[in-house]
Amino acid sequence: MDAKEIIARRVAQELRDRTLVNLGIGLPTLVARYVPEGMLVAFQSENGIIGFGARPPEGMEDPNLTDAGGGFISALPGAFAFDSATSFALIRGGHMDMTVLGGLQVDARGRLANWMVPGKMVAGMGGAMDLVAGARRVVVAMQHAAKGEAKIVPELTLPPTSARPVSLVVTDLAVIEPTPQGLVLRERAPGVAVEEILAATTAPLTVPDTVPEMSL
Amino acid sequence: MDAKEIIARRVAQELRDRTLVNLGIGLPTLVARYVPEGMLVAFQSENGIIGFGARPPEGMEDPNLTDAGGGFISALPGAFAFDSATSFALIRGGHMDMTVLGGLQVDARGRLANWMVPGKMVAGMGGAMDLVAGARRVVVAMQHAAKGEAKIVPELTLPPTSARPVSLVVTDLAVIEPTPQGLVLRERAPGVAVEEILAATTAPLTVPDTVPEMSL
Amino acid sequence: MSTQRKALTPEQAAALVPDGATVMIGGFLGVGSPRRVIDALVARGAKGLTVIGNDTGRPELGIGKLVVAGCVSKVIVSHIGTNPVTQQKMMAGEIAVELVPQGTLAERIRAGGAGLGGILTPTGVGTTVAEGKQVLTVDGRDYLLEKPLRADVALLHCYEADYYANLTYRLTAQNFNPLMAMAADTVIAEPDEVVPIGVIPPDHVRTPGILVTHLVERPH
Amino acid sequence: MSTQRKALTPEQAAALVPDGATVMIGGFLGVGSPRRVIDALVARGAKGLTVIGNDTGRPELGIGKLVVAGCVSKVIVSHIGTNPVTQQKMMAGEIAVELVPQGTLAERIRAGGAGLGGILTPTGVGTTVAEGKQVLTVDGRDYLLEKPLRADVALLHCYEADYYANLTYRLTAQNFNPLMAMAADTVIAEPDEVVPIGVIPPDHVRTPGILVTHLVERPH
Repeated sequence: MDAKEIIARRVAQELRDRTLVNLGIGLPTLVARYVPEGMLVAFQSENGIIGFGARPPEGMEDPNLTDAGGGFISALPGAFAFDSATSFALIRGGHMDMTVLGGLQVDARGRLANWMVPGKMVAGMGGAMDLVAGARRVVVAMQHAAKGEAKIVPELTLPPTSARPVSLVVTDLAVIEPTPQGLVLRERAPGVAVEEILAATTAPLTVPDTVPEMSL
Repeated sequence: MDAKEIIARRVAQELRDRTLVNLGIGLPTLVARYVPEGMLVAFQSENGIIGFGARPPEGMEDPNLTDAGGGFISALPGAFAFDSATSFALIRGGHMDMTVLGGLQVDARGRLANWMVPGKMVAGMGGAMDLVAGARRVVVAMQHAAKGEAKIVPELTLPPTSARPVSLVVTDLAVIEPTPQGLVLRERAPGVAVEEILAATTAPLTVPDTVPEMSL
Repeated sequence: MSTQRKALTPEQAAALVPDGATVMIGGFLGVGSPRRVIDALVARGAKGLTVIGNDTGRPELGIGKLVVAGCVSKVIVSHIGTNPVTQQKMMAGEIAVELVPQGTLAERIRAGGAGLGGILTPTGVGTTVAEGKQVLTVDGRDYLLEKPLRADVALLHCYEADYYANLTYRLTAQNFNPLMAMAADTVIAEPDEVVPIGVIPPDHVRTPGILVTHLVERPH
Repeated sequence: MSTQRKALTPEQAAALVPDGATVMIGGFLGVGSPRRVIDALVARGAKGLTVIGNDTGRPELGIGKLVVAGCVSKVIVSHIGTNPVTQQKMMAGEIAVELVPQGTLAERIRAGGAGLGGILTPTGVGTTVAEGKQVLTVDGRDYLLEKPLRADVALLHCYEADYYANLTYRLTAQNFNPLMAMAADTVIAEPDEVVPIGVIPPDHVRTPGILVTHLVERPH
């Protein structure tokens, strides 16, 4: 199982029946592959649809039906299409049960940075700031470290996406929960030792007596 | 021609081709009968439709299609149905070319009162405050006086509908235009003398050298 | 998608509205109001409701029925002129009336559903509506800060529903219904017709099923 | 209803967009963007546009084409990550980029069209987005006051139009189009299909013709 699959499978365990969920572009999108059997999750794509399905076969794509990354999708029975004001009314208004977002950094207070690296890369926040401000649960899905550099840090060095702390961080090494007392290590990836996680994390990390392995 | 017909016919002369117009409940509704030949006016009913027509024949009414007074209407080809937020976005956003409203009082500054009489009658403002705040032109269509009591007064004694002055007042006796210098008498109803109008008006009224008769 | 719903009887729906609750009710002079649930609330003898809606209908129509039956202790509406009973009860101190301009009412409900802290509107500046409210000047023009409205329960009428509770509305029966669908903790929709999932095209759905907590059965 | 419109060619439509104008352009990564009018603007060599839209597309897609062709001096968007040319031009000082959270962008455009003086949103509090903005506390929670956005011209894509210019949108090609239709002085709609008046039911129209000043002909 590669890093991305570990992350996507573990995040999928956070899904709950009959909820509305937004998956960010990139890694978070993979979560949709691992919805537990028999569970009904409504996925929103913030460009304007709830209830979308897989990419249609070659030649059967609709140019007016794409996900937020611009990829072709299909519509499931009972889908709902809407404009951008409605899209973010759903997000900001507390109707979004969970969002899964990629991350560049998370700090000891649980704050997320994911939209720019000053002087290097400006992507723009897209819908991320609204999602972090409005979704009931915010799950960050990201690699634990980038090219040897820690992404879970004492204090953000990149511009924050929101002042609000995220609910959970899932990486290829660990599951970490931001709490008012700081970050707590909740789970280890299969075969990963606590020491390895601590070595790859520069933020202070509370380690409970038992840190179970992810059950994927 | 009775008082109401005089008012409705004269207000209809204020209609312009290819405009969006809202007619208030009651007397203003009559204006729709006198749209000049060949002119295309889109009437909005603030409960949710643009492009409505006459009451259908007995037995052919649709319980889901009424005007703002609750009367049955029909939909013309090219009609548009919408919710209350859209309705007032159209009104408040400057998309309404003209509104015609009933009035209880208009004062020397052109301010309108039309939604309550303290201690006696509380109707509520309905959409009137939004219409007076948002429509490009506000025309008041009302009887000049009520049971011998002047309705065009120096200063409102009833709660105002808006701080913004209205554009024009059309009564069964006169057409009066509020200006920064006060109320100006623009026209007389057929057969009505200027003295008669002044006697029925307690607000100061500027009388130009010539006050033409309404041409109905 | 949320799973398929079992449709409730109007009586079961009315039982979900606790006495003393704040209740949004769709409709404009009764058009687009959930008539069967309103009748069931009257039959149950609901008490102490705060009702948010466009108007208080007529004595025999829409929200007016609840006012006449003594179910209501307060209304937040734009108009009461078509229901003399509301005015009588107001004068007698039996019911509190908060009047809100219709467009402001629509935006306040929308703000409640959209997670906005408020909106700035020119409507009501310089009138009694402005009393006690903050006035903000933006680019030289004065606006009232109007706060969001939310409710415990929203009672909607719709035209079609599918069994996910995706809803469509019809002509002028739409009015406040789609706004209220977003602004309450419990959302109950009373449809004229219920259709299988997939029958309503995605572009024709106006309220998604994920917002609706309960569906009332179609009329017999 | 406004009278029937003569449909314009994309070139005629592009001629209605003055150099230096502020232009809203519908679409999300090019989906729901008025492609033919964009191509005509590029062909004309439009200059100095301030473009308000969701994103700057890709170099060969949507608003990206205008950026690459040098038509644009400023963009007000939520995202530029899919178009490296925008970032290069920004670094080189050839284009100004104002980034706005997507939901805030939608509400600001909506406010511009709805005559609101602004809206209060929790989005962006405690971030660089809050810089220079008023923070208001409503019922104990902090919100940013975000001001309305309007434009000289809105360029829309739609699915169907009738000859009153009543518009419908399709699936995810809807996005910002109906909001922008209300927020500009000149509104130009590029339809995939034009149908006779009366063909689109009143409940399916999403933008009324009275908001649309010009209609582009259907594609050949």
